[in-house]
Amino acid sequence: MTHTIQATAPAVPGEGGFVVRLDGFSGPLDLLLHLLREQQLEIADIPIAAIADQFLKTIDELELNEAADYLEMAGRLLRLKVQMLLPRHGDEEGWEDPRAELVRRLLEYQQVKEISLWMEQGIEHRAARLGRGYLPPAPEVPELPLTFELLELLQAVERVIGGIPTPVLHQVVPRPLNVEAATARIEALLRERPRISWLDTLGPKPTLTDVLSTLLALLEMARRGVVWIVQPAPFAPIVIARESTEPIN
Amino acid sequence: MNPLNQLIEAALFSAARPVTVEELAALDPDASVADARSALDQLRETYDFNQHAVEIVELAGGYQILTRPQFAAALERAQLHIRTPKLTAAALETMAVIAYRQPVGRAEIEEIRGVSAGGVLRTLQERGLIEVVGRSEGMGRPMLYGTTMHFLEMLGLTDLTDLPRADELTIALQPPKPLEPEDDDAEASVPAES
Amino acid sequence: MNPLNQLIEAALFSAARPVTVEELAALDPDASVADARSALDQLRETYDFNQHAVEIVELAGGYQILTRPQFAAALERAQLHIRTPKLTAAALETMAVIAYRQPVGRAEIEEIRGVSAGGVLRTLQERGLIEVVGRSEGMGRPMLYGTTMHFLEMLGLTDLTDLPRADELTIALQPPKPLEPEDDDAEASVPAES
Repeated sequence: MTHTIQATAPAVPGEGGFVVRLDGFSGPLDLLLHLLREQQLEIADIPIAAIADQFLKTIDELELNEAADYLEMAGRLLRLKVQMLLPRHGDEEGWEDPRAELVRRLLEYQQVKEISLWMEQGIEHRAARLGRGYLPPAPEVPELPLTFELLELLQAVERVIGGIPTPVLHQVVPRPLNVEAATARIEALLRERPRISWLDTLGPKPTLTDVLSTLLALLEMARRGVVWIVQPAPFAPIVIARESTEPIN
Repeated sequence: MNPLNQLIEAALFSAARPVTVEELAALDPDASVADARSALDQLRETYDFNQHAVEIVELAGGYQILTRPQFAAALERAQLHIRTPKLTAAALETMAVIAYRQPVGRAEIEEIRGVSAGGVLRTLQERGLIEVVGRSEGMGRPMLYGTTMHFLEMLGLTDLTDLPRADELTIALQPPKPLEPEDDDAEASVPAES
Repeated sequence: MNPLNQLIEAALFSAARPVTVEELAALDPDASVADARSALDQLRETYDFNQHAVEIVELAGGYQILTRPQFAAALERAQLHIRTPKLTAAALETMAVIAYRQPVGRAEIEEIRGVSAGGVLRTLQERGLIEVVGRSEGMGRPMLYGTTMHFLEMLGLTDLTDLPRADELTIALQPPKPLEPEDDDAEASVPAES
């Protein structure tokens, strides 16, 4: 399966945005596998830091950072990235690789993809044979009563209820990530002071999306070379500094 | 059988409708309409000579393979015993919505189930399980559906109050937001597919 | 052809779906399942010997008359048949999970695929490829899904054992292998789900 990422003409001219068709990826795990394959990286030994950055960059480029599923994965990767940076306290034996769960899921998902490919081929193969195309109309016998039982009706009610939350959830989540606002906030803070702490950037009572937005904004600003992100010592508070200032160490 | 006969047999068998002799000739770029016609004759002879249970019939300006009429009775009997028609999952769900929310319009049913309901509504109406019970006051005055006596009979109920009292079901079946028939059409959004 | 062969040919023709040998035997009160089986064999031979464009295929636990694959390209060009829309990658993956884990609930499917599954499940259900096969004992008693006969039919399988076994896949992962960071002698268990 090829992953084509196509940018089409802007839906709203003048907005500066562009609409991205993402029919190539069927979810965050698919995107992650794609990134790994593209760089011929081993699933069992994922360079989390690099992959996390690429994942964030890609979902940002593709404007996927509004899709809850991708957002959740982004959060997971960032958490892993931090965990991998933590010192291992000497003994290797008690160390549990924080990536293990992700690796397991990726391998499992890769298997699902393999099966689905096998199925797709099976369907294609089977489709080379056609059944009888013309279905004779129901014979002129008294129409058979359609049968159903109360239990079936009740099961149908439950299926209907089960189906309801999804569309509602999809409809009410408005633009959860706001990287632009976070960037603006950090820039404003840095105009006042040359150095700020990570907590400063978050503002009062940050929500999970605030944290993620800020993190994405910081990573992007660091990538552009606008800010420095420094941790002077292990476990010391992370310091964010203007690009013009000298790094602390 | 020669290749053209085979091709024509395959096409007649798999076609959803009668096929014209021109369409049959077009299957093979080297075949003329006359070729197709003679292939049809050969096929017809083969079916007759080998006493197949099917024959080639000219119908609505085209040709079709049909089972011979003498098997109709046996096949009808067999159908009785092969399967009793069951309502599809989609039909059951639509009926569930109507049973608990009647009188209810198509837009509301579609909103709750997230898929279009036209075909299913027609089937249920044809089968006498639902009927139009009125019209909404909203724009376009859409039809409102309710269940029929036949529906109750089939479930062995005396009236609708015999339906399991499922307050939670009735409440859960409330559409996500208060539904005004007016803005239905404007907002009729298909849920995002993941 | 003898009368039973004819009857069976007529039934296979008109059913347009796989028919079990038991259903075929029931067509004639005097016929046994063995009789039906031998009639099927004779029909199959007739189709092969006379080089008909159709053949009898064993499928989804029954038998169906289908065109031979060599006519696929010509029939595709002619567009006389009704084509079913292709399944999306999301639908195929969901079906793969259900095929191997059935009976399986929505939560597990979503956990494995990493995306929500509501819309896809509904599509697969409407296309008759999956169905609700029961309910879990867990909280909220969620519905459990399994594959249908039509699923086998569409994939050209006789039954579910025709699916590749996990150890035949290039990535064998049943049960999931624990990840060993450095030393392999320790019998590390699968890390708990977060």
